[in-house]
Amino acid sequence: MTASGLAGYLSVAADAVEGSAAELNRLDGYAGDGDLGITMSQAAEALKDVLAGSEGLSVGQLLSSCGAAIARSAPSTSGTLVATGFLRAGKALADPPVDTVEALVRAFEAALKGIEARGKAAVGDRTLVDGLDAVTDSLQLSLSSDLGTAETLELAARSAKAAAEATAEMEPKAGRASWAPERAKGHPDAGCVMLAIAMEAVAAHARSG
Amino acid sequence: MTASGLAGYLSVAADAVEGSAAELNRLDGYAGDGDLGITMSQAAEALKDVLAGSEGLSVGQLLSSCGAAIARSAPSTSGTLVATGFLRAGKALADPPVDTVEALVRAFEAALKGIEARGKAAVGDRTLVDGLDAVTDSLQLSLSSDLGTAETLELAARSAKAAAEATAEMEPKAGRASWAPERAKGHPDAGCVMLAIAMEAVAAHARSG
Amino acid sequence: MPMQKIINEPKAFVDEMLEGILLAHPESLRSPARRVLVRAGAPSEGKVGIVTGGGSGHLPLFLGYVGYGLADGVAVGDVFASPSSEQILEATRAVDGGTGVLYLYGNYGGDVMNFDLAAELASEEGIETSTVLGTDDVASAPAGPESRRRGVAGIALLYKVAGARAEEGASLEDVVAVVERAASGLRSMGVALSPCVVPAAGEPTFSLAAGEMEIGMGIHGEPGVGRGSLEPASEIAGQLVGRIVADLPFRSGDEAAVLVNGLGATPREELYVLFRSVHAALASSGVTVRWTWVGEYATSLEMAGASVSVLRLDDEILRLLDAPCESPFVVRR
Amino acid sequence: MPMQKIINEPKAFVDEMLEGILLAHPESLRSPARRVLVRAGAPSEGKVGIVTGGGSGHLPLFLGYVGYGLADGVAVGDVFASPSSEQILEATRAVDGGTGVLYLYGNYGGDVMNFDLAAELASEEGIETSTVLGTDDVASAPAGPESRRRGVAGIALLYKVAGARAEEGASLEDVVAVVERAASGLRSMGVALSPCVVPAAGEPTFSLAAGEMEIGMGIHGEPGVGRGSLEPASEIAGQLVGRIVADLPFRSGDEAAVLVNGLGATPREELYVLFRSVHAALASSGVTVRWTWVGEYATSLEMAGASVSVLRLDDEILRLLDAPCESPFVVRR
Ligand SMILES: Nc1ncnc2c1ncn2[C@@H]1O[C@H](COP(=O)(O)OP(=O)(O)O)[C@@H](O)[C@H]1O
Ligand SMILES: Nc1ncnc2c1ncn2[C@@H]1O[C@H](COP(=O)(O)OP(=O)(O)O)[C@@H](O)[C@H]1O
Ligand SMILES: [Mg+2]
Ligand SMILES: [Mg+2]
Ligand SMILES: [Mg+2]
Ligand SMILES: [Mg+2]
Repeated sequence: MTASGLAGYLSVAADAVEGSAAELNRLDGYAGDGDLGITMSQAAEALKDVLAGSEGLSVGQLLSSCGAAIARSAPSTSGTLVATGFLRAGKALADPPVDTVEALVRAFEAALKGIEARGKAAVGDRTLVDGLDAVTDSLQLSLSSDLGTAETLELAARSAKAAAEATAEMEPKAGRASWAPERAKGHPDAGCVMLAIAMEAVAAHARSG
Repeated sequence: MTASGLAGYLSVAADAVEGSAAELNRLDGYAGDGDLGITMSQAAEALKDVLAGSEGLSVGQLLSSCGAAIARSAPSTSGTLVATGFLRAGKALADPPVDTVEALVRAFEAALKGIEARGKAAVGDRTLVDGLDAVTDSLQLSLSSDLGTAETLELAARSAKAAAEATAEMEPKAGRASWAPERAKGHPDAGCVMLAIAMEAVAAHARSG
Repeated sequence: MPMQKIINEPKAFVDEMLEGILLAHPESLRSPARRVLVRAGAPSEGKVGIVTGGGSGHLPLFLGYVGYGLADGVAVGDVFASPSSEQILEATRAVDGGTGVLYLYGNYGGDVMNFDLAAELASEEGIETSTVLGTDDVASAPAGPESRRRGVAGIALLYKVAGARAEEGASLEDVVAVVERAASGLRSMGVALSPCVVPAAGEPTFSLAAGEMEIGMGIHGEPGVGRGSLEPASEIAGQLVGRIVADLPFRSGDEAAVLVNGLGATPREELYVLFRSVHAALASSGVTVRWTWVGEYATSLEMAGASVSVLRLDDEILRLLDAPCESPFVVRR
Repeated sequence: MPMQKIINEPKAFVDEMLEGILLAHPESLRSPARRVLVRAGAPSEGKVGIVTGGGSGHLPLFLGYVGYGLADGVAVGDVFASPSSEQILEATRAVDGGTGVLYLYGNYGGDVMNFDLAAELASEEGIETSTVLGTDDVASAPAGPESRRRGVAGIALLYKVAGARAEEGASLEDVVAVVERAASGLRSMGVALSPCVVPAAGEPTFSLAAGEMEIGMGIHGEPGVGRGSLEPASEIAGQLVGRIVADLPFRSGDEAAVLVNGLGATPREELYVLFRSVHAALASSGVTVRWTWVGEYATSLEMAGASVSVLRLDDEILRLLDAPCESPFVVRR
């Protein structure tokens, strides 16, 4: 995986998330404060600013720069967690593996661990952690099955989508939504939907070449 | 004129004004603050409270008591001016004339003078003074023509109505309406309409019995 | 249409509010008569008393300015309605310290008549009174010697000046002199972005479409000088300051106190955004801001909007503005 | 739909507000870094520093509590959004007087994460920090030792307690002890009567029909415990006080400080009508009100509604509440 290849993936993910801002606000509004789309658009903008000036950075440096920029520009719950994920992924890839799928696994494992530590939510609490956990599992499976990048991302995107859908029936136990658990019922967790949207864009990018 | 006869007239006037509260608010709203109906309803309630406990009072005392009660309960522009009118009328009839039309003339002359002094508005400024001036003129004419009470009040009511209508084309030079003279254009002065409504009720009362 | 208000019976609104205020501030205020409040320690022997009054619905106007370095007593009217001469007389009696009483209030027909009547009655009781009216709203009428202009938020600055001078032990004549000078160098103008609902009326005082504003509207919803589409804060500041500066006129080199006042529903954040532009607009006219209040000093229930007041300073007026004051609503150390 | 707001570009809202605040209060506040404010004289050598922070749109929260006898520094987030750990760290550095820093803020996910991160970074720089969270909103979650409850207006009382104790020269440990005791005896609950509009969003945070109210709503429009038809003030007071008293629980004989807080658009008059009923409801539970604030202490832009906070008193807490404090927004002598 090259830094410029990574930048391409990040860029399509950022665009997709920004393009879904209204939908993310709406989902966050059921039991939260309806600003996830706003926050994630700020994160996406910050990320794209970093990409624009990323020449010469290594994969690890690029991820860390994205994390730092997001932490500064989008410091709400999801922004801080996403920033944490990028920072941890950057550290995990300081020494970059040649194999892209292996890189993905290391990055997501590190991000998941960092986000769990910072947010103190566990799998099953109906948060971003549920989506990330599913994606990480799927990536690990692809690695052990020796799949290529495109198939790996395709499967990861599908797990992210399934994980997001599954949250609709879960009771929120962390974050704002935990203050009004009944109102969350029947609607998927906004953070997980955001992850699924980003993963789908990334998979489509891999598909298209 | 007896005190109980006077009480009957005041009572129908108060009812009529209260019944027109919405209309008076509306008219006061064009260039004023839209509260004339509220204020005058408070005045009407205060007046009816006085009437309910008015046994044994003379005509002059009854008028003065009404003035004092209105001053306490409805102390806005129109309330204070109406109260002043009652107080002056009460003083003017401290020594009550036997003839009703003469009593009316004396009462209205005194009220007009008091209201002019208190409000510092002149005839032509598009205020209550225009209506009162027209009524007083009409009463004086009726007295000099030896008309009976019912005809006198009928004519006075008509002059009040005509005077109110005439204010629609006048430029306001006193009170709130003077702050937005263009907005008053085409609408009669609310205070004059109120006087016309009261006079019409009084005339109808005289007619019916 | 139900009103979005935390009230009980609309008719009980003013009295229940006063009960709440007396419960919350017993060390500061007492009520010598119905709908009359005075400083707990009134009268102050030898100090000029200051009595104000007007309609309810404008908190902290008028009763919020009863306190140290401000006014001594207030007659509290119904919502947006004058108090009676009887109430004013009661307040006058309760604050008279033997050296006369200043009547300081806004120029509204009902208030003027009732204060004038009270002044006549007080004089019969041997209490000397003088009157200064707030007539700061440039939007309400053309300038003129016998001003027909209504008083709006600027009166807050007049309380500050009058109260501080009275606290210094000045005579009634001297207090009147400085307040009249302040009043003559004071101009205000506002903009309304939404109406309010008087509890007893139950309906909005006027209507304004989303995206519209009314420049120059009075604090009871009296029409202003024009309705237009809602402008950015910098435009609004430019228009308000432009009219204020041209009216007095303020001249390059003048120093000024500025009050940016919220009408009720406009967040404090917006008032500071507006103040930023007011400061810039005054600077571009060569006027230096030396003293500032930003907040809710004269409201119209839950009306959205703001007003700007500018007061020309001299050394004495600035000294009096800088003096401490303290009421349950307004504190400056 | 256009917003009825006095603003320029929605994106510039927070920065223009801060510019206005710094222009208006240069003797009181300075900005050591972007969107960070501290007391003009910070750091105070030897005094425990107090840093707070949170989203904008809640004035006087959070920055309005930076002043004598209150907090020392604040990290200012976007509207209704957390500040970054970087801002918090800047504030921490600027107020550290060598004896440690208290982080005192409301329990919201983003804020907690960013303050925790800042604490880690500060500790690497040798600055000791301790954290106390406002978790006063009884409507947000069941009571529990590791509280998930969000912090609302009650934090104003915690600033007062913490700031006064720090001003007395207490150690970080001692400041934390009394603030934790205060926080554990503090309960709040509110009612919303209208939504607000976040400038960058341009749309109401939720919808509420005329004649409806939402009991227990959070200060960003987070859903409450129930929606119903708008009740009279005495009913609302009864419901809020009932839940608060039962939750702690307050017992007959307890003494309390009470904060009746307006959310933005609700007139001060209504807050006093509500206070009157709150006072009566507490009295009927045997709780005596010894200390009171009524006004806007934590708002949600132009949201209509109010909250009630009740703090159980002991001698030390009452002494600290009675101590003087002074910021550009909150003054008590
Ligand atoms: N403690 C947590 N750990 C992990 N993810 C969380 C946590 N709390 C909330 N989230 C995620 O963050 C999303 C909301 O993000 P955001 O809208 O930025 O939060 P807020 O507005 O409450 O600060 C939720 O949908 C959820 O996926
Ligand atoms: N100076 C004045 N002299 C006589 N009548 C006046 C004067 N000013 C106003 N009015 C009358 O009072 C009416 C308004 O009364 P009201 O609504 O009580 O006044 P406000 O609400 O301005 O106190 C006007 O329609 C006019 O007839
Ligand atoms: Mg959110
Ligand atoms: Mg009127
Ligand atoms: Mg009126
Ligand atoms: Mg948020």
